[in-house]
Amino acid sequence: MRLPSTPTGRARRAVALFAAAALATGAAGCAESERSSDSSSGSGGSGGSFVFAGSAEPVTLDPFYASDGESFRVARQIFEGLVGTKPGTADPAPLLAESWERSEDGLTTTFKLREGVKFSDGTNFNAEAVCFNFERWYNTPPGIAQSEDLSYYYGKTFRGFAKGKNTDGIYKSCEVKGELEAVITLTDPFAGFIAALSLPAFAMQSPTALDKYSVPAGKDPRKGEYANEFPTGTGPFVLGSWDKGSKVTLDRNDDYWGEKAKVDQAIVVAIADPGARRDALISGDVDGFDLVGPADISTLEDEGMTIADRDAFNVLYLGFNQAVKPLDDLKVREAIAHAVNKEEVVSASLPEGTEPATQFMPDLVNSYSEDVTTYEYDPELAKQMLADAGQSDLTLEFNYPTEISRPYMPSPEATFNVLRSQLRAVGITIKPTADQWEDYLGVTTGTAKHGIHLLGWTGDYNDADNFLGVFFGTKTQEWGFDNPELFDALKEARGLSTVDEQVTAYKKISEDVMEFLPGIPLASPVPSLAFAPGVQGYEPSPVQDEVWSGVTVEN
Amino acid sequence: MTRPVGVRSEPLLEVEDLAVVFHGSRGDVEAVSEVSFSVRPGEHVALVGESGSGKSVTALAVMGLLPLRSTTVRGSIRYDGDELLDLDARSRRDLRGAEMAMIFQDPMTSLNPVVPIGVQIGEVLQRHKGLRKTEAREVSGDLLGRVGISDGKRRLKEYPHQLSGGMRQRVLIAIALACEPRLLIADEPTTALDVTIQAQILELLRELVSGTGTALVMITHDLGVVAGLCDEVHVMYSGRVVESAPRRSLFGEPRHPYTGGLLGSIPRLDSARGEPLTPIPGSPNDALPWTHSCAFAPRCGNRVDKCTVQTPALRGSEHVSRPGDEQALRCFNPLDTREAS
Amino acid sequence: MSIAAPTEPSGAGQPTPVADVAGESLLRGAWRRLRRSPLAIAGAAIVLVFVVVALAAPLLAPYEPASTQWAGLVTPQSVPGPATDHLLGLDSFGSDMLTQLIYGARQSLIVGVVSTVLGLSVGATLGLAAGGFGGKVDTIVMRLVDVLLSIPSLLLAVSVAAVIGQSQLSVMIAIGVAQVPVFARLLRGSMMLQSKSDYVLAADALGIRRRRIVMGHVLPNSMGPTIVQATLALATAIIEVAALSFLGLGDGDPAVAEWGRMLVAAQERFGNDPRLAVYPGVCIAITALGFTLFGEALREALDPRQRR
Amino acid sequence: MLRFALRRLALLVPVLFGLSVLLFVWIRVLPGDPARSLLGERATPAGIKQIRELYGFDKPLLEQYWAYLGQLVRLDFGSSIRDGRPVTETFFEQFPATVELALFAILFAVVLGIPLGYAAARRRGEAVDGVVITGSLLGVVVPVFFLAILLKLVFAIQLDWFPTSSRQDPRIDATHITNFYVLDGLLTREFDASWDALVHLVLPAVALGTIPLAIIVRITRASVSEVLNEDYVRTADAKGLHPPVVRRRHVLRNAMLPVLTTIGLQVGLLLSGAVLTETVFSFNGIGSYLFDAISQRDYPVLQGYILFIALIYSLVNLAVDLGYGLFDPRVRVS
Amino acid sequence: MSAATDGDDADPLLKVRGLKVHFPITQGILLQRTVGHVQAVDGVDLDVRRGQTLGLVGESGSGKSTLGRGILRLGVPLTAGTVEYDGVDIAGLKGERLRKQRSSMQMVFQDPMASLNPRQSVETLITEPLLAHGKPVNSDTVGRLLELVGLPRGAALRYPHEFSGGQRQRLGIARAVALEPALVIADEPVSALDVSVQAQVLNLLEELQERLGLTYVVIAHDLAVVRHVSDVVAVMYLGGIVEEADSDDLYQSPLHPYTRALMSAVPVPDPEVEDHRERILLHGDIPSPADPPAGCRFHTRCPYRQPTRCDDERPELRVLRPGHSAACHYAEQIARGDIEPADAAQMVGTS
Repeated sequence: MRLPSTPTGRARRAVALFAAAALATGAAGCAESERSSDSSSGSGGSGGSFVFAGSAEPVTLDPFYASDGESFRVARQIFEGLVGTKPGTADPAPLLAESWERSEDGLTTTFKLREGVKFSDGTNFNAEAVCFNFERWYNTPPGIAQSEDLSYYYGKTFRGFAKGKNTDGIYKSCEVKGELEAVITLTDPFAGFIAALSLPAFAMQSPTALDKYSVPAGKDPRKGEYANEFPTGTGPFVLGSWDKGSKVTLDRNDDYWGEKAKVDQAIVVAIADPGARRDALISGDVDGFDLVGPADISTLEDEGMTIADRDAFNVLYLGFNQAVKPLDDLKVREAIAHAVNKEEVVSASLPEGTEPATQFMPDLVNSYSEDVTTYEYDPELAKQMLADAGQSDLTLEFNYPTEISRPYMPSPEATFNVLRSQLRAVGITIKPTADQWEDYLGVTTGTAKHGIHLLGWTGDYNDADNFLGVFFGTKTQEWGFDNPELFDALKEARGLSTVDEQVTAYKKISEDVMEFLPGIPLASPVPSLAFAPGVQGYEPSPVQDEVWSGVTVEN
Repeated sequence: MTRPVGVRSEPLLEVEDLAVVFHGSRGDVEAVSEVSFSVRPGEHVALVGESGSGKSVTALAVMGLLPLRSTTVRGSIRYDGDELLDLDARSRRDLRGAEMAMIFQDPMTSLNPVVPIGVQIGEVLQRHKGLRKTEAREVSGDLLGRVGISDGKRRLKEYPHQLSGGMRQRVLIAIALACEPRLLIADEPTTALDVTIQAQILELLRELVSGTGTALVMITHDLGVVAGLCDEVHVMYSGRVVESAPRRSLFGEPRHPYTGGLLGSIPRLDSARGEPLTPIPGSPNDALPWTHSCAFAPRCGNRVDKCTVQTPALRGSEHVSRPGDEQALRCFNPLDTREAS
Repeated sequence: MSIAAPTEPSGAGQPTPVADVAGESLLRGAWRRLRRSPLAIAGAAIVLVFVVVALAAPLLAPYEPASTQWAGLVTPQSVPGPATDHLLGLDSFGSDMLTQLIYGARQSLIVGVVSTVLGLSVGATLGLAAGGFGGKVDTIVMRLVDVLLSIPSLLLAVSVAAVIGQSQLSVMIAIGVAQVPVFARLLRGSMMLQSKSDYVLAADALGIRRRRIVMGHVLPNSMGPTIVQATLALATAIIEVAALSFLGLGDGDPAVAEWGRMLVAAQERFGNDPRLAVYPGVCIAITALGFTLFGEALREALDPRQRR
Repeated sequence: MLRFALRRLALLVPVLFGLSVLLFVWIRVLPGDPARSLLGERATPAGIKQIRELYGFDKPLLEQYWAYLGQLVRLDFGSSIRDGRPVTETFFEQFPATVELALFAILFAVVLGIPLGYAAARRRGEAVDGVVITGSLLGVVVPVFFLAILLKLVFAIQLDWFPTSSRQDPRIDATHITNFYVLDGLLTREFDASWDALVHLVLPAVALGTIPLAIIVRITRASVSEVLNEDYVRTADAKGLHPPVVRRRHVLRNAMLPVLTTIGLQVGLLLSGAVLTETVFSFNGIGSYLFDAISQRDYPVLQGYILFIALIYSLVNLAVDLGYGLFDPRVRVS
Repeated sequence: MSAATDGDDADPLLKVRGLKVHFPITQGILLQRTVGHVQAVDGVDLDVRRGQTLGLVGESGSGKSTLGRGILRLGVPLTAGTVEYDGVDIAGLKGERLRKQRSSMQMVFQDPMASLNPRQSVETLITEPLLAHGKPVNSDTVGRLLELVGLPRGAALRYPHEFSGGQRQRLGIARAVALEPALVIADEPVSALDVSVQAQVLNLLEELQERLGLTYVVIAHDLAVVRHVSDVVAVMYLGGIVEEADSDDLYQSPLHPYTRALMSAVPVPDPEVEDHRERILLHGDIPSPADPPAGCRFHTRCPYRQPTRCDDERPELRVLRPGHSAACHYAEQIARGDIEPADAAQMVGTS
């Protein structure tokens, strides 16, 4: 998943675009009692407000033009897509579409829509609305709106637009078959289509509202009136206000078709620094926060806070740049693999509960293979293999990013540090090269001048292509190898029309990759959320499909 | 001198055996000691000496302006019969500016640069005469007129930097005389001024003080200023009075070698060109401690052996050649007056 | 953070004319005053200890610096504390804390001295050019300095560090560059002040060459405030290294024995293991205090007004 | 006076122009590019190229600068590359926060620093002086962020007297007019919001104000002890004025001049410190936003913010110089 | 002595004609605009004969120091006029030629502490100018010079701050005469010294003049000092010379009202004299040289001011009797007593 590139490391990541704090109207000491009396205007459920701290302010409230987790977090409360996910998994599940049917060739999908659903502006949700949305996406105006920065997921998933530079998309048409039946036709088969629709980018938005507050072509659509003030969806919350630079206030949608939200209000604030989020929770300024730092878990537990783990849907790896000798030598790569003690890497630098990884995808992905080659931790063997390869005096450049925290890589410096001590132990000299995140990405993915490096990925939906394809789909400077067989195999797998076919293909690819060993999958770190003791009903999701309608806050 | 000296009234100010000790980081320094003099109402007395002679310190001690923390004042300062050194800080403040006032040397720095002069004059009236602000302003304007600043009312709003040096000194005089003090101490009031302005200011002082019965203590290094103004002159050297005498005696027949030396070393406007000067050798820094010697001994032409081993005491007598003039002298081997003349 | 504001605490923003006191043997007078001041002695003692520790680090430290051999013992939740083989425990990245602190002194000394020398030499050269040539050169140099001064120094350092990348050198350059305008203005200011003094006029009257007047008279007499500033800049540098580390612009190697880096790395463990942050934090504060005390005492000792 | 102000304002023009050129070149010398930071770890070369073209980064530098200058003339500072928001909009949204913080910090420093400095000067060499001086020295040697963290740990987390972060409790539904939250609360009569914002300001302001406090203490001490030796203070004493009058009218009024200058010079220090303090307290000011703009090469934000800051920095110093006139009539006339 | 006409002597060493020094007063936003001038020296003619002492006397703002520096070309740009030294016009000299010229014209400064570089030892202080002019320096040079000014030879290794004020002034003099100049301009050479020390320095100056055949220009505000050392005295007021005469002549019978007032203002340390002296008190302050009065510059304060002419016409410096000139329209009448001071109250007798 594309997460905001807002740095979220320890410190400067303090883009405290918003933040939370104690309701210390009086003596600050009596914050607790003040708060409870303040938030008792609930008409249904438990009432009150739920204050949640993310790491950054949303970029936009029009999820189609968003690709960052913070925008999606808010979008998931306001909007719903045709497809959702099964709670606690990455698997697609019915949401606004009660069911769907795919044709044999995988090109046509017929969606049966849920009845009685209304947008929060009172208009009906129906097949016309579905087609309006699909057409809207397809007709994204050329220019800034089509840039990878804005319509990233549409570009990735549908691969092209009606007009503009890239018109080779796979979307063909949307047909209204009845009030509650819509048929989508693609030009090429795409097995991940349904899973991809679970992304908030493809949430259903009110055609009426979109028309009313339409953004002139050429203008930044993220900044229009619609995206700022009137995002209109079918979700359990509606936008109360977006106090720029401060907070997003969400009010309960009392006309929601499903189970109505239990809290009156949900407030999203941004606290960039994980330590500050921790402090804000402990001191009662917020009720919960995301992206808990591994070091904070025990502190939070000591303070009586609840930690909720998401199942890991990511992978962290140590990549080899084969453009650099002797990393092009498989023996050397294998030797390094034997030198790495994944258990220690996990215990020394990753959150508790994290499992070492065996391949370039987490076990939640349907194509996860149990039969990949594994490389046991064996420093002696590693030394021997290095000697055999004539590399007993090996010096390697080790690139790693600083001051950044990604869900798959909560503390890269610590991970680097423990890996370095392990590699040193087998006689490899490490030349550390640290860069800030953006520079680091430039160096490791934009140039050939790097050695071994740390990187990873958080998946968007349950599709192996979202991992393997992203990593190895084409020749890149990150890996520095040219392996047409692998590239072709991935291309072919992507075009397979059924999920079962795909699973088989991807398992095979995954196994091949682990023999080829372009890098060492280290672990799938467990992302954690933390909550105040009174918070109940928050369901963590591996793909962060977390809707707060079930959340209650007891003070 | 046309100024009425008046009958020999009781002294207004009597300083007796005054000593001032500064406590510094390098130990105590006795800046002034064994200083005695008195001033009667209407009398003009001069303290004369070079820099470091202790004349200004003496004045500050009389005014009570020495920092309490770092100085000790011993001896006796009686004002109108009351012992000032026994008074508390508040009572001394009540006297300052009202009963006794002081004019300082440098008019450039003695006025607060950021406060209009009207306020600076008015505040002393408000403090001691209980005037209200508007009344004080009225009186201040008049005062400026009295010290020769025309259009005084308008100038009350001006700041010191807008005035010339002479003007500022006039303002300082106005401040000092605002409450019609009975004792006025003028510390080098004209040193920083140009000659023609100096003459104006001296004349002004003379005018304002004469006939009012105000006692004046003039502190200066300029013997010329003293000659025309003061009745009694005390010459100080290195913290002590070395010679006291009525001015005619002192200028006519100086007895102390230092006084004589000073007079001999100053070029005089009325002396013939090329008349050689007889400088005092060395510099004031060469002074010995008074404790076991005469401080002036190293520079003294009349030095005898005794001078470097014994401290001369200040002894009063009648002037040798001017009977009736009392004088006091701190010297083992004074100048022979006949020789000097 | 920059603690040494370019102004004197004693004057209205003007450089102190040190010239009227400081002669070679006047320096002796300054030395005498320095020795009398307990604060100066305390400052000098701290500086001395610091320099000795920095120089003798290999002899004093029980282990190699940045030896992360105990990295495996560190977990996100805890860091092994003091024990017999590690008197102060381990640091956040599994090196011996005591060793890291000792080598940290060396690192601070290097960064402080190099950055200060850099800032001083470039700044003083600019100041000298401005003060020495005057006229157009002065105008151009001072405009440049104005431009640089209009950006807060930390921002300047941050942007420099961002260009050069994460390395010790870049930190030194960044801190040095941020000091350049301060030194330039200070030296130029005191040179201007000195240029107006009588002895310069006297030298001119004696027919001494302009070059010689500037280099032999004006410059030596203008160095006082600059030397004081350099001492204070050392303190600033040590603190600024920490600030840059805090902002993620320090030396890239997490295990490097550098106090600011250690302090920042320990920050996320502050709640449950304050020791990790407190040790380096205290080292920074004490060292900076030493240089500041010394610099302030030097300033007072060189200040002519102190002689009254 | 007016002439002086105009002259100084006019001098700003070349400085700002020079700065804009310097910045423009400087920023583009920075390695890395904004496209990379926008698109994250899986950016494709095509995507990067697209972004570069979109923002015109592929054009020659001179052409880019010319275009930028054209914008500037129309007072258009462009929009952030990261979030697309106009630079002026975000700046004026965040700047009040920084100003509010800096004002309270300087208020803290002045209110505490001047009396302390005065006391130290009056008792120079005594115990009080020693304590004040040592304290002020300690104040400057503790890294700002470390102090901020300590304050937060002790007063916000352990003692729970103050909130840990942000400018206002998110649960408060406050109306914001000026974005100076304390002021807004007063304007809208939402006094609880005002009070809450004030409470949020305490710790950051103390952390940020500590170094200025230390400096003000020392300047005040030096300045007051100098003024105490001035002839006009002796004149005032010679008038027998009451000590409070002497202190207020004659000592402090003069001693404040260098203090005022120093406060002006603190502006830069405050802005630097604000970056760190805002970070620790998640205080939504310009500091952290600008800092991220540097690392993410958000050219328009960098250029716009630094120009704004330089302008404000210069204006504040101009204001201080003009303010001098209020205290010092000598400046007023010239 | 009237510079312009006095031709009966050998060529004067220094001949100043029409010297003007105007300092621009500027203001403006970016470009400095000159809005006026401080007319520090405004048209001065002056001759100084070899071996003689010219005294320049005047109050603050009279331009006497500026004139001294203007003659030496010392940090003062000349606006107009010529300065002929030993027959050569040095007004236009620049750079190296001016520097070389300096060895023959030297200056003694008012504040001996400020004019000596505190970092230089006495030895360096004295040898530096010698070296700068390529003059021979040997082991004896410094000692000899120190002895010449009455300082012990041992002083060579000490530093300025170790000396008393008088000794420092001796150092300053030693430095000035080290280059064996013909002309020495002494700007307030004793005013910063203690009273008891002033005579030492004055005597030293006289002694050196005799021994070295120096020509002096002594600038001072103290009339008694000037009177004491000078052969010829020029009185300055607001940038111009108002009277110039042989010293004794001037003091015995001053012709310019300003000179009369000035001399009457100087107190004499003798009660007999003081008590009977008549004083002329001048009204008001000296006007600013940035805005000098039209006509006779002294007319605003002159007790003898006569209608219109004094206000409108600036008097030339005229020879009134041999060796005595004054710039006053009515000098003769005043001297004869034909014109009485307008305001009798200004005349104050103190007895």
